[in-house]
Amino acid sequence: MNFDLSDDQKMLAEQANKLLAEVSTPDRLRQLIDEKADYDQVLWQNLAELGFLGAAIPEEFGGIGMSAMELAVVAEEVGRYNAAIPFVSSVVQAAKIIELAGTQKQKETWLPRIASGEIIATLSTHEGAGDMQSPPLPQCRLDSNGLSGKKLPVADGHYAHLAVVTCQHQGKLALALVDLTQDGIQKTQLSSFDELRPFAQLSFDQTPAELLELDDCDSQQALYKTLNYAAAIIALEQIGGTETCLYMARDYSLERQIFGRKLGSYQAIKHKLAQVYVKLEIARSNAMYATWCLANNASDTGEAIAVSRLSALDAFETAARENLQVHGGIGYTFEANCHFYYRRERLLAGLLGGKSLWSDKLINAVKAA
Amino acid sequence: MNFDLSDDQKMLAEQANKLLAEVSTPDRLRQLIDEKADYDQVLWQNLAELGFLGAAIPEEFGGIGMSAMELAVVAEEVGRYNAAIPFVSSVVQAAKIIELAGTQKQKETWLPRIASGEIIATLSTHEGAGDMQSPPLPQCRLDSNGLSGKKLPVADGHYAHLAVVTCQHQGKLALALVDLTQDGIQKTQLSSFDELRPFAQLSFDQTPAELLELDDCDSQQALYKTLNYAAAIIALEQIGGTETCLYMARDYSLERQIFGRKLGSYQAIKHKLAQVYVKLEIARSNAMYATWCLANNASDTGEAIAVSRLSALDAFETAARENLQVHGGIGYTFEANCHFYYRRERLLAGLLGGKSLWSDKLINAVKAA
Amino acid sequence: MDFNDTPDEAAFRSEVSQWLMQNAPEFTITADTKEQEFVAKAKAWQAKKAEAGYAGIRLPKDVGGRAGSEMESILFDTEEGKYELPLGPVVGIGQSMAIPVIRKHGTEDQLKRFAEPTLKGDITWCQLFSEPAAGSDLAGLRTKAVKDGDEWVVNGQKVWSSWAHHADWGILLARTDPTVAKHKGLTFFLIDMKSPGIDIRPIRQISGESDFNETFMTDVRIPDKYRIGEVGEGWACAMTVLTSERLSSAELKESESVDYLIELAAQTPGDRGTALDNDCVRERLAYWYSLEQGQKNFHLRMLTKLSQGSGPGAEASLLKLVYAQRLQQSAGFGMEIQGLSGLATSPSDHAAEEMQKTYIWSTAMRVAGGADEVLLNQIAERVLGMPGEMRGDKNIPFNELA
Amino acid sequence: MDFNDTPDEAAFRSEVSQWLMQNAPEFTITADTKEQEFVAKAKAWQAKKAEAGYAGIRLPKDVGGRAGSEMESILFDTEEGKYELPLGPVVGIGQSMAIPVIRKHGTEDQLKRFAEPTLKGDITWCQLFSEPAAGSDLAGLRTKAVKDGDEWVVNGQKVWSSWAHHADWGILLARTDPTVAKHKGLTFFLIDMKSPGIDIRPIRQISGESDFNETFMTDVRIPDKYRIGEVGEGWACAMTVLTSERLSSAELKESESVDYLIELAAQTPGDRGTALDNDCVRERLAYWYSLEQGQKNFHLRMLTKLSQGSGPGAEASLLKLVYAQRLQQSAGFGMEIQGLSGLATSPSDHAAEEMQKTYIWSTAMRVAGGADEVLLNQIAERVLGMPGEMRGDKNIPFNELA
Repeated sequence: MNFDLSDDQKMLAEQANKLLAEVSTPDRLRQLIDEKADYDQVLWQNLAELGFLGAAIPEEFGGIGMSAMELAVVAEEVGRYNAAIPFVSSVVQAAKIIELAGTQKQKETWLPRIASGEIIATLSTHEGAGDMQSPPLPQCRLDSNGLSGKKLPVADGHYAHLAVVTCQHQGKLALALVDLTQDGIQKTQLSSFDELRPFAQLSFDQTPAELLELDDCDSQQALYKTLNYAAAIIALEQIGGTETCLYMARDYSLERQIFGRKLGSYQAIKHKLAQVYVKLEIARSNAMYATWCLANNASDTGEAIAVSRLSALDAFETAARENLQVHGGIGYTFEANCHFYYRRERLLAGLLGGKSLWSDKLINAVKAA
Repeated sequence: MNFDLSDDQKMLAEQANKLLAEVSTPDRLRQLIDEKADYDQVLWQNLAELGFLGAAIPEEFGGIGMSAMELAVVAEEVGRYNAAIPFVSSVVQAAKIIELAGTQKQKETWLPRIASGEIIATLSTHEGAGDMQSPPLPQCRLDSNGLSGKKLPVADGHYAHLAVVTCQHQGKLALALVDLTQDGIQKTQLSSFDELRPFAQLSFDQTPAELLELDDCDSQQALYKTLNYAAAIIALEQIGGTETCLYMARDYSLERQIFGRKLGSYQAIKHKLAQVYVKLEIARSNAMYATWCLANNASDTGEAIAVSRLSALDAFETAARENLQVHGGIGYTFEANCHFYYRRERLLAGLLGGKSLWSDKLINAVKAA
Repeated sequence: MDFNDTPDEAAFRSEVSQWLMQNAPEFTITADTKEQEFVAKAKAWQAKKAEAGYAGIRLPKDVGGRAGSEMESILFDTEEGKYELPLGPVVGIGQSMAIPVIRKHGTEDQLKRFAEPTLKGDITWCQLFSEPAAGSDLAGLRTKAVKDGDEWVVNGQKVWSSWAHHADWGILLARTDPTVAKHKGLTFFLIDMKSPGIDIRPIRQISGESDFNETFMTDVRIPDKYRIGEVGEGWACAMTVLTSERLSSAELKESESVDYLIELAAQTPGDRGTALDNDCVRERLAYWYSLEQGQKNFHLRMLTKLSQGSGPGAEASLLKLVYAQRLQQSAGFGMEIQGLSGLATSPSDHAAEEMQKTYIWSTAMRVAGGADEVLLNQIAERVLGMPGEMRGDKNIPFNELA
Repeated sequence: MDFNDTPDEAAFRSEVSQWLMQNAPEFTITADTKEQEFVAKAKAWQAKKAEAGYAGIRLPKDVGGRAGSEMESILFDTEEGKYELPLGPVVGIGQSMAIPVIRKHGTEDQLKRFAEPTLKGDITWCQLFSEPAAGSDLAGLRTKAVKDGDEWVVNGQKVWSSWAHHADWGILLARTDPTVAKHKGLTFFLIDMKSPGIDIRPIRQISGESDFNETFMTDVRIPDKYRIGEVGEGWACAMTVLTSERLSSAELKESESVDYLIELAAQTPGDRGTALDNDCVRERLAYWYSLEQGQKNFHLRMLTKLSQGSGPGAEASLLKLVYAQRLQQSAGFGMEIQGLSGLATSPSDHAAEEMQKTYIWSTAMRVAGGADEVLLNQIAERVLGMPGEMRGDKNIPFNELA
């Protein structure tokens, strides 16, 4: 048994860290917000050049063919610097579902272009409000006339090149692959709580689209696996964010004087941050185990991922809130850096469903075991 | 508007406080545990003599005819001193349900004897495990042959003189009045978590019993009203216990030296106890309002009682646990007084159902409003 | 204990309620009301109330008040709260901070000069207390005022002054003696916000709004007649302001209430029908509802105490503490139950947007007017009688602190 | 990262597992095993392990150990944990506290004298550290040892010594110099529990049990050869003991696990069928389950660190912190979902009784071996590098403290 990253994985983390620290600075984030940029194109380009975007895409489809563990290592750095990129949409969710459910031809067509960063892809499952374990069959429908219906919110939907869209086809759940660069798709940008991660509403009206289907592929299963996979990877993004919040708060508390003492010398602040540390390390331990399970097809993968997501949700929620609290008034200003994480935390919580949904999944998995 | 006790109510509180402080001392409680006493007969006798047992029983049935508010005032003192008496069983629950659902004759027969302390009565609704908003129809059955079936746990069941028992009668929920002093009832004392409040299992086998029914009385309604009434009164008992825990912990923290400082000078302890204080005052405010609603038949009584119970549960749970924590090792000894409240807290939580059940009631009440 | 009105209370309530029915509607605002219009309406509404004798219910008649009882003031606020009126800091700071401090620590001339125009809405106020390095530790402030003949010359920087850009006057706390311990060297002033040397810059907040300001003061001159209280009495004056602030923070926006959230959950699809059919959603909402009711009921208890003549003590701190923490949790949860739609909203989705705003705003509430941790300390020390924190600045002259 | 065994690990695991299959069953215990039988079996099992070379896996061979690796020790513990064996303080204190401290701070003679008989279960140990007025603040202890020729004369009172009434020897921390600062005046001893002047009195606990004791020492004489380390080195010795204790507290009783609670909820009737069908029950249990898994996984990370040669740091404090708090909450909740039956139990209702015991026991766990608050301080100070608490006892001679 060895519960530690390999030397190669550590080197990968270092590389990713170096790049992100240099490019994705807080001032860069402020600039992107002011410019209302869709995403950080410079960073995306850099990541593509270093091969990070194709880290977990199989070699035969233009990727590097590393495991979920390596992708998770990169995700942690993305989270640490609150990067403004379609990482989860394109290289985690869309790439995975195409890999799982696409035909050889679909994979050959799209995965290399995702890996190289040439195109940005997204996965769209939502049709309005609600956080459900078993959502109803999508209203969006694919038939011989094409794809029709509305999807919202779609991450990066107004500028992505490609979308995998959940829809109904012959009365069953199906996955449609849509080229978003074609005419006739109505795209409306939504107002996003995370100012660095944009969303859109997409309306299709007999839009040409193809089914994503391997002969024996069950769309429900592919979707389930993709969302689980994303949960495992996003947990590391949450952990990266948690760690940034923890040490940002710690550092500020050691700088700020209050009533003639360091703010960080007050037990209320010490205990608050110690509790964040505890949540962080619990989440990290669970996330490491879950990604190992994922990479090794362990029998308790589903359970381990649910555990990992629950503790990552808990850690980042507390860290993002209390980081602002420790900063006091200054944290409420745009010039401070707390707000990036305060917003991103909610986004990552909303992206794949909250505590209720994953608790349900976990208890079901434990009962089934 | 006036959100304060009246002078009469304050005097009542003082009287009750004086008696309980004198009789129901921690050493007395230890003695009762060692003697495996059913209850504190001396205290019960004293309370009877001062008229406290009949405080809320109508004058025409031998009581003093005061309102729920006055009974709540007494309950707070019972809670403050963790008294070992069948207060809730006899003068809160049994007396109330007989008052609500009994015929004139039944009330004339039993209420004066409950008010005087001559007999102890109890209300029995449980038939084994579970904490349900809508429990199934009781297995206990009353027909022309008498009452048959098992009830457990029954508070004070092995020594009480009289029980009101939920049962089914002609396929519907009914309330049976049983004289427990008659032969043929099998009584087994259970192992009680609160060593000062005993429980039993009662087995009936064609036991003579009579229905409790006013002509137009709906048993379900009477039961619902009685449990709500009890929740409002018990909230004050919980608040009394909370306050004792808070100040016991505060006093100890000001005595105990640790690392050359008073334990109570550490911010972790200060904030812990300040949070208990906040919960206490929230609970007290809600409980005062709920008992006023009850005494005045306000339209939002149901909602106010659910609110009151939820905050009383929260306050006492935190206070009982953190009181032990503040005391450290000494709190784990029988010689310290923390454990009385640590056990009583669970009992009062279990007695009428926990957070889940009352949350349900509250949301239903708010939605209906 | 009686939550019903006494006959006198009922009569007053009915009088107020009728007056409001006739007069309030034309002053009401909506979420879309623009800032300038809000300010204009706020002043006009204040004037209307003053005219009818409802502006300073507890103030004596000779300063434009009504000389009414505490309970009348409470009743008026309750009835007024039933309309969406332009209340808040624009006119509120004058009424709830400036007048009380002038009354308690100022001269009769000062009170005459400012009370009536403030009550009428002719003068609006802002608060110049906090500084970048002096928030919770307010007494650590650095803005200095130096006596020069009959005037004081003020230099320094204040922060978090809400609505300063609309205010006519400010209440200012400044250091007049750095050679004594930090609480002892402060003096309280009224400052004309149109004075030369005042530069007001909006702060870009994380909400995207800029309703708070930084106020830079460079050689601003204040005539000595606008000093409140004695030189060195500033801390006591500031405490008067903060105490009267404490009880006024219990007003909730409708979208901040748990009722609003219950409604939202009932309209959001969920696995069992709606989100409100989930037991856990019910349990959380019920818990927050009980806190919100507790806060309201505790507030009523405090008002009863007030009407009996005893002022709000440190225990009133719990009002904001309970409110702000609950607000952050419940708004965060409100976003969560909507799933991704709680985070990326269509222009028409008003509820989701309100939830987001509240979630951001709650972070300010957890800090402003006493951070959570400061309030817990106050309760522990002043209510429970536990020891104060060990301090590094006690009895040390301000200019010798590290 | 790899959670599978290496070939070497797999071979060792299989060897251990076979040996256990052959030998463990006759030593297993049940909830009904009486104290005397427990102690006898514990010693016999220890002897059995020693005979087979599994008693001190990490210890060098010359003291009866196996000179094995950290990972082998971990693997053995894991496999051993699959049987209900009489482990715990009776033999555990000797192995996990006495031998490590003797090895690190004692002489070779002392190690020879005690290591082997301890490993064989011939000598059992108790810990004499805490005192009524010295719990979290252990260095404030008052038991004194005064040198008299070649012996030390000990007077004082210790508390919370578990199983002291069965122990042959004790590890004792006593004050040998009250004129220096409190941490500096302590010395560490081995004490023969059969010595004249030792009086062991059971403490009546809130659980109704009395497995902890108070130990009164009156003029107890300890030969100087049983002193461990130098005079005044006692605090360092105690730290060695407490550090090696820290990692060993991660073993869970089955009824303390969240799995047990999930099972219980699935068997308890509820409004939607069983209690486990309530969303809120699910959400709480899932949260605690994630904490329990996190605790296990964090423990494995620590073990990996250990096997790489770096000792457990202050971060290991989080294991007990997470465990004890979760235990109290989940046991309390386990009682709640059963309603009144969780509080008044029939003799046959084993699960409800276990829940009650755990709810009581959790209060001890939140305090023993570092109270929650002490552990949080350790994490803040030693892991996050935040300032220590202001102390009133730093560098002040013990006998001058208030």
